[in-house]
Amino acid sequence: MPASNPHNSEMRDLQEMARQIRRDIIKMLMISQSGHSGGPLGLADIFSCLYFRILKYDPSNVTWPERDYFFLSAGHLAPVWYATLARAGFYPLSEMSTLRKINTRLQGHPAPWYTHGLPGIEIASGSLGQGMSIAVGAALGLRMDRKPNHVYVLHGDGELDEGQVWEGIMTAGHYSVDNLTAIVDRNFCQIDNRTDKVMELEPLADKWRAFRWNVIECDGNDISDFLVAVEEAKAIKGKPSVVIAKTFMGKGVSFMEDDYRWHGVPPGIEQGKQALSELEPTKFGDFVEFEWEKQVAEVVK
Amino acid sequence: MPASNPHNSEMRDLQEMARQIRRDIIKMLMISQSGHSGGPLGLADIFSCLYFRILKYDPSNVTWPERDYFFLSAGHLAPVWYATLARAGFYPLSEMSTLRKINTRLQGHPAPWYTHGLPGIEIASGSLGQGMSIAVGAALGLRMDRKPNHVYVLHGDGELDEGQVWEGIMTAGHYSVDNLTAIVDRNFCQIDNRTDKVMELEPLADKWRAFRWNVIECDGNDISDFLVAVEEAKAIKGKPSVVIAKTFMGKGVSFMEDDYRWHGVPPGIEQGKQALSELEPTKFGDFVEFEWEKQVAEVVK
Amino acid sequence: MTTIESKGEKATRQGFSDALLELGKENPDVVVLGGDVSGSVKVDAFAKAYPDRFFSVGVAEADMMGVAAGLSLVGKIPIASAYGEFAAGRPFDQIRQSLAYSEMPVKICASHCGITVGPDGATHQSLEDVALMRVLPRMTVICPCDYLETKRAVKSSISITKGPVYIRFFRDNTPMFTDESMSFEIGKANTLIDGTDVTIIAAGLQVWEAIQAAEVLAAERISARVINMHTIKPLDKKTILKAAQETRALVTAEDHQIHGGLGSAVAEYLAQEHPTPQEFVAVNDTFGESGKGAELMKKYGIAREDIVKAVKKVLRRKK
Amino acid sequence: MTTIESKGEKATRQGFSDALLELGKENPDVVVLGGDVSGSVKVDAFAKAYPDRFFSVGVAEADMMGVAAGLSLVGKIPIASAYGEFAAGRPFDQIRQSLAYSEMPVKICASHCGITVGPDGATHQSLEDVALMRVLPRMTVICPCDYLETKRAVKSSISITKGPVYIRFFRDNTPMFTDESMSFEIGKANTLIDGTDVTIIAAGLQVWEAIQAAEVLAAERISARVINMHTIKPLDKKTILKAAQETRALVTAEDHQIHGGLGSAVAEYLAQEHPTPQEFVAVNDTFGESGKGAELMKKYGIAREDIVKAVKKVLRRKK
Ligand SMILES: Cc1ncc(C[n+]2csc(CCOP(=O)(O)OP(=O)(O)O)c2C)c(N)n1
Ligand SMILES: Cc1ncc(C[n+]2csc(CCOP(=O)(O)OP(=O)(O)O)c2C)c(N)n1
Ligand SMILES: [Mg+2]
Ligand SMILES: [Mg+2]
Repeated sequence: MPASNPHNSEMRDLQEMARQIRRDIIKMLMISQSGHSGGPLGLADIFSCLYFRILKYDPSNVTWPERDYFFLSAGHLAPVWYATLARAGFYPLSEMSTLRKINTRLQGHPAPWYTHGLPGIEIASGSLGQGMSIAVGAALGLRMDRKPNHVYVLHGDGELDEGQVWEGIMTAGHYSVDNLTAIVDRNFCQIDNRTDKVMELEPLADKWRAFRWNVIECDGNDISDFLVAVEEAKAIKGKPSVVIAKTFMGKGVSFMEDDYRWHGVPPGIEQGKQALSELEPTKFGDFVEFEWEKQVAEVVK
Repeated sequence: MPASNPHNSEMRDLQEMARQIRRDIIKMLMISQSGHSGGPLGLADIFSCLYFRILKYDPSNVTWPERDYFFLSAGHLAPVWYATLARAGFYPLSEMSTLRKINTRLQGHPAPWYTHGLPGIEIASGSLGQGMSIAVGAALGLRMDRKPNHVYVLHGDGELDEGQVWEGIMTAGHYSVDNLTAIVDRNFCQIDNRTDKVMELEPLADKWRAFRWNVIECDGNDISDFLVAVEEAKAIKGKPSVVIAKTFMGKGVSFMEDDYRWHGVPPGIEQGKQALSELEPTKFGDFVEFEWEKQVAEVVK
Repeated sequence: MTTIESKGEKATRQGFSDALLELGKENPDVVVLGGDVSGSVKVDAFAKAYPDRFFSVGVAEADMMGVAAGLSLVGKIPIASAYGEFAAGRPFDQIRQSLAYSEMPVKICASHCGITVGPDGATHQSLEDVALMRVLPRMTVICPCDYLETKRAVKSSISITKGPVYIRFFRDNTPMFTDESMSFEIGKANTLIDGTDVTIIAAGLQVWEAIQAAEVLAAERISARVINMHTIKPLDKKTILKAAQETRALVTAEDHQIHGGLGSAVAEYLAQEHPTPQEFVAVNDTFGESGKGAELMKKYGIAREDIVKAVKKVLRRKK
Repeated sequence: MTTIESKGEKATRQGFSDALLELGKENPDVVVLGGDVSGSVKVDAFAKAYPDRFFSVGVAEADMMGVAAGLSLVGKIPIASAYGEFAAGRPFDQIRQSLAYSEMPVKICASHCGITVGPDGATHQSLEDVALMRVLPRMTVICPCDYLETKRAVKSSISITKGPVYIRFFRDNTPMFTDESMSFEIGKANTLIDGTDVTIIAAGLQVWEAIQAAEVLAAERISARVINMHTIKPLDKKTILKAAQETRALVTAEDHQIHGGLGSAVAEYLAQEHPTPQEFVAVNDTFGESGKGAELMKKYGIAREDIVKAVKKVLRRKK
């Protein structure tokens, strides 16, 4: 592992951070009482890996030319990103309590730092299906200039219903952009139902392969499995790679797990308390920040 | 072969009709001096098969409830359709001379009969990528009512760059609509260049398979090969089928064959004469209609 | 001044949902398309009642419009449902070619329109949809003002057999103030309050705001006519002209961009017929943001107070 | 009256092409995206001169806008090229979110706009693009009138570093009548002919028609001011207001739908500032059809004679 990530955390810390991120997601949503629980919780492990081990970035300099580019195409997953960006030092933890409130930088769907969004966010998302094309453009531009930065884009599985994603996938395959790694949050859930009920995606790996991509499948709730997958993806030359990461929607909260009905609703206060109790920090987790905890305390009581 | 097609022509007649259609395309374009040569010429064999052997229709009753539905998604291929519709009796041959002229029913891109287009045209096309979705909708509606009508949709290969096509393909796979047959005009050419230069589509058959389709590949300039392919396609139950028909752009005209630069330009008068001489009717071809030939004669001289 | 009262609150999208159930019962040809937002746009009740007549197309709005066109071609009456931005902006070219140019009588039912959709933020706040749909030939555009009117609009739209209809509704619960005794006819505006000094022409949620504004104004002895312009295309020109002639000052109010929407339609028409001072209550050429619907209405200048202010401004310009 | 002469004919899209070559030379960050219509939209010369800076994305306009956004993010200056309908309508939501809301300085260069594109027919006649682009916040919309102005517009657009620019041009060869001695500034209209009785505000190909109409009118002793409104957003309000105050009657002329375009922008503004009789020379809420550009201009009412007629009509309404 190159020491380029500012944390380069060890496995146990990544796990602990994932748990911390989950707690933050729950707290944010309890306060906002609006927003998406299921997808974000399922992605906490992946975001922990991305920001505490994989990505190259400098939270105090968001335009650092050597940074890696990360695009969250499925913008509704914002809560996991926001929690991670806070924990990674892009903005104060206490600001998490402003999620979805008027004048916030934590917009319901991600807005970039140079408009009214958070530092670390490169471009807007929320209207599904647009991130792949953007990632391909960034990868092509970087390659043109022989720059070593890597580009990551994360898609929901339901999001893959959008044709524009396949346009972008085709373009990436056509140009063999190997400085691009896509991650699919394969939780088999979308809003209306499970993915096979709403729109069957299988055989999903075959689809990407037929679009000239290298495909790696892994368990997106298993940190070591995911890290290996991403390492493999980056090592493959001459093709873009996709990591199809199987996750569970609502992971970590018993009553949300693998239930598509948690796609877009926040936990109520009692549900939130229950969730937090299931996500008790271990001894390794000592990421408390007082202002944020105070705000949470006001709602949780 | 069921005797449902009003012609149900034999092989030699189909070949002759294809040649006739090619002659009509050349003549139309010589007169209009605007429109697409390459794709339409490459498709003459397929259109001959469709309208003189495969499709169920009644040219004097375009809303006949038992008709098959044919959608030309790649609307720029209109000239081959127009020539075929004229030969199949949907409208007078002499009207072919109005192609792309003001007040014509032979619009530059197909318009339906109930607006300002030709009988036999069900819906507008021209903006690429929309026909698959329409075909899926029609197929679903017919299946709902347990109707036996079959639905056909024809796409250009370059057209498959459009993401909406993959949305429709995915929907068809999801619903296993087997009353739908897609035909891809695989001529490896689009406007700017050959398809692998503009946007690589290969492995194309794998793509469709990964989207839950049955794939049949054939030579789209070989009438018997194409007929077998379509028969096979219709026989497959439980999945939609696609016939990937390899054709040559500009087929039948030596100086146009397999050259993408003929995608969208008409032959000049001298070129047209040369083309017509290469497409001399055989003794089986006796489809002359005087008004049409008179109009042609005025231009050809 | 007639007082118009709210008889409780319900969401306009609920009116859509209830209309669908009735249509489903009355007409076996009615089919509904869902784009993975069935619960929010409230087509889930129809999907449950008539599972064979509900088609999920996944998150694929372009495909949805084409599938609807195909269903229409074989004799069905398709209702395509999505959030406003993804119902109008995302599949614009598909709507243009496969529905409008092809004259397909598909109903495009768009929920979660306007800035009032709130916390989801700018990407989900459809503020351009009326402008987009209105500029398409052969399109009908309706923006009902409350639960009942939405229900009636959706039900009446079935009678349009040539060309698509775009119907715009909203997420939040809002006052119910129309009743069956009022007429509802597509293309025919309803004058809710008579007035002589100024006319407020509103659509959608802004109709209720306009009524409230008129009450405030009445207390200040300003007599405001309030017109519910539920159909934005075709425009009820007669009613507008009469108002322009009689009150000689207008305010338009809508949860939409200032450019291209209802205000624009009124201004275009009057410039050709009877130029009249007009103020626009609308989102002023900016994207929205997260927040509560009511907060955003205030921040972005489309609340009742903004209508009151606009009325006063236009009265100063009146000749 | 000043006479404005045509110094030969060239297509506006050729001005785009030539501008690209110069930009390519001047600025190594300029990159061009092609959607399989490189020859028609005339980006082929750039592609040949700078193959490493040209990206073919296939027939995939939605993808094109996203790829452009990504290139922009890493410091490139992307020029996305397509036919009008497929540049504006097809990828509307992508332009909205990834370019306008995200403030990406991408240039969307749209050729083959308007009904004058001719024989291709309605599906290719982009008559709604100005309406669509104009309603987007943070967007600049330019519609140059001839070869040189197009070249200057494209070159000037590079200086806009925040938010996208939409530039609209046409297929056919048309008169060249602007020259380097005239100023060209985005957002600043050019008054080409001074006049006192009426003002014709035109954009794109209609500017030349307006000049011709003014000559016809001059012969009938009607003094028509002609304004070249090359930038439709931001609108040059000052010039419009002055014309409205001084001539008290306006005609707008554009190769676009009557709703939502230049005429609409002018009417919206004047309704708020200075209501003025206005006639619209535009395609009257209908789709086009195949035919020659000149034939269609006549049939659909956007030729110089229609401008003359509109002037006479608006003069009868003048107060
Ligand atoms: C273009 C567009 N259409 C519809 C939506 C509404 N929407 C938001 S999330 C979502 C489901 C996406 O499913 P998936 O990507 O699997 O996310 P998950 O449910 O797993 O979080 C939909 C349809 C949207 N945001 N954008
Ligand atoms: C949405 C859209 N984008 C672009 C075009 C312009 N266009 C017309 S045909 C064509 C190429 C299509 O290639 P293919 O389908 O292979 O047709 P062929 O060249 O083989 O006739 C393009 C880009 C269009 N008609 N519609
Ligand atoms: Mg999912
Ligand atoms: Mg081809």
